Amino acid sequence: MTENSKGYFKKMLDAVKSVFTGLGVTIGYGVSPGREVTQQYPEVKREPYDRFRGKLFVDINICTGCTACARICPVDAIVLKTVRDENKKLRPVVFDIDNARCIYCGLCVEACPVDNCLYFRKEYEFSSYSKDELISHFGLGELPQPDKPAADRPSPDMPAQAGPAKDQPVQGKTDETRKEEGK
Amino acid sequence: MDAKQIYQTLSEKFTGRIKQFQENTHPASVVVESDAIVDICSFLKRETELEFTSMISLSGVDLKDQGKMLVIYHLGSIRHKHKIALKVELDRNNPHVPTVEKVWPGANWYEREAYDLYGIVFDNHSDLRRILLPDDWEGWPMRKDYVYPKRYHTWDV
Amino acid sequence: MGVLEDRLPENILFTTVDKFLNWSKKSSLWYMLFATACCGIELMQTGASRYDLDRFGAVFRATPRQSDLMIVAGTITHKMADRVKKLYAQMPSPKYVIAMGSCANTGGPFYKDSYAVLKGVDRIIPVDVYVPGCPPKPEALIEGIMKLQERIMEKKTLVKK
Amino acid sequence: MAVVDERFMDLNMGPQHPSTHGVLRLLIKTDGEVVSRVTPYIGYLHRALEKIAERLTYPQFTPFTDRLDYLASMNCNLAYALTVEKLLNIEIPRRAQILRVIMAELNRISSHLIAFGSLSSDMGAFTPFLFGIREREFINDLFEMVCGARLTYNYIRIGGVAQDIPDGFIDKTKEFLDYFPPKIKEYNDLLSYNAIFIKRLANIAVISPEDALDYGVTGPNLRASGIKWDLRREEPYLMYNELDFDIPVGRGEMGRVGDAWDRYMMRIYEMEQSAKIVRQCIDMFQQGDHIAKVPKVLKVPAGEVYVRAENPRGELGFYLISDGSTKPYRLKIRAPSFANLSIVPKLSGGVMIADLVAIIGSLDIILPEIDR
Amino acid sequence: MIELINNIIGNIHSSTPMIRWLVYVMVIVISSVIVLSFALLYEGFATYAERKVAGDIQARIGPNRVGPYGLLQFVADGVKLLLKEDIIPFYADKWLFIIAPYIVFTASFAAFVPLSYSDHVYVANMNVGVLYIIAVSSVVSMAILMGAWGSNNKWSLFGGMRAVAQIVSYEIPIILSLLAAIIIPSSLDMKDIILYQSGGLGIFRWIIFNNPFTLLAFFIYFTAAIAEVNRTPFDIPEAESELVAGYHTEYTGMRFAFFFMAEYGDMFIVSAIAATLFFGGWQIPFINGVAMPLWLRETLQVVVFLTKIFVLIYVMMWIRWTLPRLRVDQLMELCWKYLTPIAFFDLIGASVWVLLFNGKGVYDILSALFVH
Repeated sequence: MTENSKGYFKKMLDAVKSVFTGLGVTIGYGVSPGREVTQQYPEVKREPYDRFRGKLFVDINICTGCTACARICPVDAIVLKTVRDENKKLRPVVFDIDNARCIYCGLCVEACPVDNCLYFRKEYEFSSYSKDELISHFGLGELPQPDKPAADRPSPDMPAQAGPAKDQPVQGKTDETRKEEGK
Repeated sequence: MDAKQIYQTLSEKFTGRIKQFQENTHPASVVVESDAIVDICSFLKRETELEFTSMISLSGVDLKDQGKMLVIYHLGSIRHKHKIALKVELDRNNPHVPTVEKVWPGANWYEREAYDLYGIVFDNHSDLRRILLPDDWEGWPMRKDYVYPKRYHTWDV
Repeated sequence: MGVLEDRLPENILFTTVDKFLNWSKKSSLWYMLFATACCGIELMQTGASRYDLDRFGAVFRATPRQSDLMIVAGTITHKMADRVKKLYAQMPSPKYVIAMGSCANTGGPFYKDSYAVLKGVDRIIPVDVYVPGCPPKPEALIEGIMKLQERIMEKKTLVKK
Repeated sequence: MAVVDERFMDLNMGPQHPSTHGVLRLLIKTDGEVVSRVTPYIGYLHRALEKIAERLTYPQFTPFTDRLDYLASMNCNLAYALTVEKLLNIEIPRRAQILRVIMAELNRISSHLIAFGSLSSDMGAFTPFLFGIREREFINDLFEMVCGARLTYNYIRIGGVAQDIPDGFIDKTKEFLDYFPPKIKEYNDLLSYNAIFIKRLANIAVISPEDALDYGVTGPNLRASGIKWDLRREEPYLMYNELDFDIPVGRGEMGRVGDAWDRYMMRIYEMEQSAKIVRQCIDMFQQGDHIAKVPKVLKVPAGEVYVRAENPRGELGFYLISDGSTKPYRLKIRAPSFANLSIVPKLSGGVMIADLVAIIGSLDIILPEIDR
Repeated sequence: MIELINNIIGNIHSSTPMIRWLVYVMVIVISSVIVLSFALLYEGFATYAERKVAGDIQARIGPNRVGPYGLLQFVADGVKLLLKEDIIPFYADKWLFIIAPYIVFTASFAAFVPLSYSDHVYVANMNVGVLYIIAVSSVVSMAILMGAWGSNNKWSLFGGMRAVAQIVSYEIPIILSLLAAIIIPSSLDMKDIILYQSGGLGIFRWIIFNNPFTLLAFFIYFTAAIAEVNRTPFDIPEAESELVAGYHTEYTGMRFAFFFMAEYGDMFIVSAIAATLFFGGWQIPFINGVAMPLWLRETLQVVVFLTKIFVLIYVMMWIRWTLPRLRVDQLMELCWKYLTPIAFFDLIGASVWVLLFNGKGVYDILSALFVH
């Protein structure tokens, strides 16, 4: 038998052997479904760890209105407006957190000088049909000076533009562009 | 070889074309004439004592206040484990510098990036197009005086 | 279904048929394998063993032609935006979009200082559900998909609107 | 008018394609199945991170480094922190250093797991991909425990780490270290030494050491070409010089040195080594501060530095010019994948379309880092 | 079926032509409906089974929300696909694009006809059954190419070209290895082949155990058959990571479903051929069915036959979720350099065996020896 033909059969044997090794690994999982790792989400919810950075909350009653959080926020997700009340204390009248823009980095929580004033909750399931619902309003809203209405605050979101209508049939022409792409 | 020796070797070889030696940067940098950059780079790569096998990085810098643009080449040697930065000063209004693509092929993309973001033109470059931004983008965004555009195609920026 | 759509009066039979049709739509949300940035990894992990989107009948398809759901997972830049529009146009209706993560919702981290990022994917295509998070936990994405399923169940296909 | 060469077909791969690992676009000239030229188009994820850096303060930019290479956020955090600390010239507490090494190495494992998985799914085997993610979930849990996020950690800060580790973290890490090595054997049985897999990758897209250096290829891809270059050894930062670990180098086990299989295997070997490093670090633990004293308003002294660190994908460097204010004057990010990708046109003359997928997968690029 | 009618209404050959034709048409319609509904039901459950098997192997669950245990998943998928918008790309070749899926489905469905499910349950008993199936299922490659060309999409075209090359090539080892089995009963009639394998405890006279060459022939056949139905590791025509979705990239809704169902139909067919030719068809192992009432025996036979098929299908799924895929040239190499020559020598060996031992199998020879 020549060297070449030996290689021919050896290669074949090796290939078959390695294929069966691989099949051995998978059949181990195939026959014992107990090794599955799936957590059935809506029924089984894993409690997030204590430090989990979920939704941001403010205890507005102890907020001193120092605006440290709004200043450190790298994305301007916190809109904070303060006014001085009769005791010359700063009161946060508007405290909006845009959860759709927040990047959950935790810089604001660290910057907040008051304990447990600004904090993350373990809440993470708050998807919504509209972006406006994702803005949480915490502001006291009691405006000592009525000449500054709440609507005055800079709207963080521009109104969503009307995209193409839903369920619009896509036939014909739309594929021209696809063709150019060569895809 | 440490940076000082590299600088001395260079200034002996390229008399008059080396402008300055900055020791306080990390790694130490040598400011050179923009015309000489290709010669210096191929010297640095070929010379067995130096052997800067790879270009680590190439960055553009906009020094708006001084009316200058910088191109900084970070070079490193695997064999000798030393690093150095070469700096080239360019006119901010008309930044031109020869390409070092022939020395290190990897420089190709870095130069395209510097062109894309700063508008620095690399002469004799084989394929100087925008790389990160779309081809129809206007302006050089990393310049300090860049004004953000208001609209792109059919939507607001 | 083009002939019958939105034409039939509302009665028990047609409403039941409608419910059945909606049930089939919601139970088989094939999502497009479309991921741009960080959220794409979480999208993959949602489809992987621990969270297993396949439980809901949601599998990924590589081609937009066979997908029902586009999960915009990640940052959309201006350079990419045209492609997203095209991909959306290539999907056959009924089609749904989930904006996953802050970037797709509003531009997120790049809202303020970036010149290159599209500030919210809803500027170019209609979005059904916004999932907040940066990136959202896989559980949050599944919750978003379930919310979309609720919405699909409310829709009327045959019955007059 | 452009002349069309009729022998070749232009094929556009991406930006939405299952195996471009994100939004990479490759313009391919093919003659049937054989590729004659590949032109990568990048920038579909260009988010202007360098520009953002100039407009934010130093601590504010840390979360953005998470989004550089999101598979190895810890390592990116680390490299950025090291850069700023170099200018600040501050001493990092010992405990913080150990914590940083643990996090960086755990993240290296989780990043390589994705590299392993995505290459396997590119090669058509989907199961190893899910196995890889299954182990990654374990590490994600560890990270969530320590910093509250699964992917974008923002944990390693200028001066140290954000928080000290919680109770139970060490035990859980030890549990992981016991759990993980048998899984590597499983990967090898299932994939690494599979004949089809070897046939697909061995002798494909061989990067010679000279080419690798010319193009600035770093990380496991460089080591696969036979060059023993690891910044953890060559320019030890943190406390890597005290740790005992091997640097695997491509040996051409299944073909030539520097082929795709070698590049793939480097990652499997490195996962073993990283696990070893984490184990050592846990033994070295000592009490102390987790962060050095850093002023709240951080003014960085004027100067220029280029600092680099060994990321899972190669050398991540930050070139920082400070003018003494609270914001960087210029922050250039030298991304490893950027250089690693630039060698693709060189590698892919005369390969087949299926090989192209193998090349992209074995280089283990990540787009956000390339586009920045 | 005709025999069954004969039994019920007497010999129809003696009735008037009018009635005869009516009966024929009726028979054709009824049997088509029965076979079609069986095929659809099977295909639905096969997709469900595929996802469940994948789930098991990948340590997850698979569909379990839609209906009890997710059993209604395929109903939902089917109805949804019916409801989807039907897109015909603007530049497509409309007629080819539209009819291709129907041809694929018809071809795979037509192959269900000559199968013999039990002693008396079959649609048509053809004396060239095996040949017919091979002939009919070759149409698939043509139809795939039609669809791929008609889509006017480069990825589809690649997929179509690959599919044709692959299916046409692999037909050769398939036929050669089947011949090695067929020369033993020397008949192409499914029923004859199965009846030949009766006796020997219902297991030892299976053709696979007839002689070493048939054993080898089975493995060659099975490997080639996996390639014939385009499944991993030979799924290059629809390689997701290379060609997006291969030849059905442009297909939506129901048209895509036809392609999809045809794939599962083909799996059934190749497994049925293997079960018939190598594993004794509906022969019940270890039980002597002669004493049973007719209905029980028939039911048992159908169950046994389907079980054999499903075991083979499970093996195909198991292989799919384990192995990476081959490259297109390696696929051809496997066919022309390994499978075809080996199958050829195997056929010669089997023929020599038949000549030497007068068609007796190992079991016959051994039992003859021991009886003496």
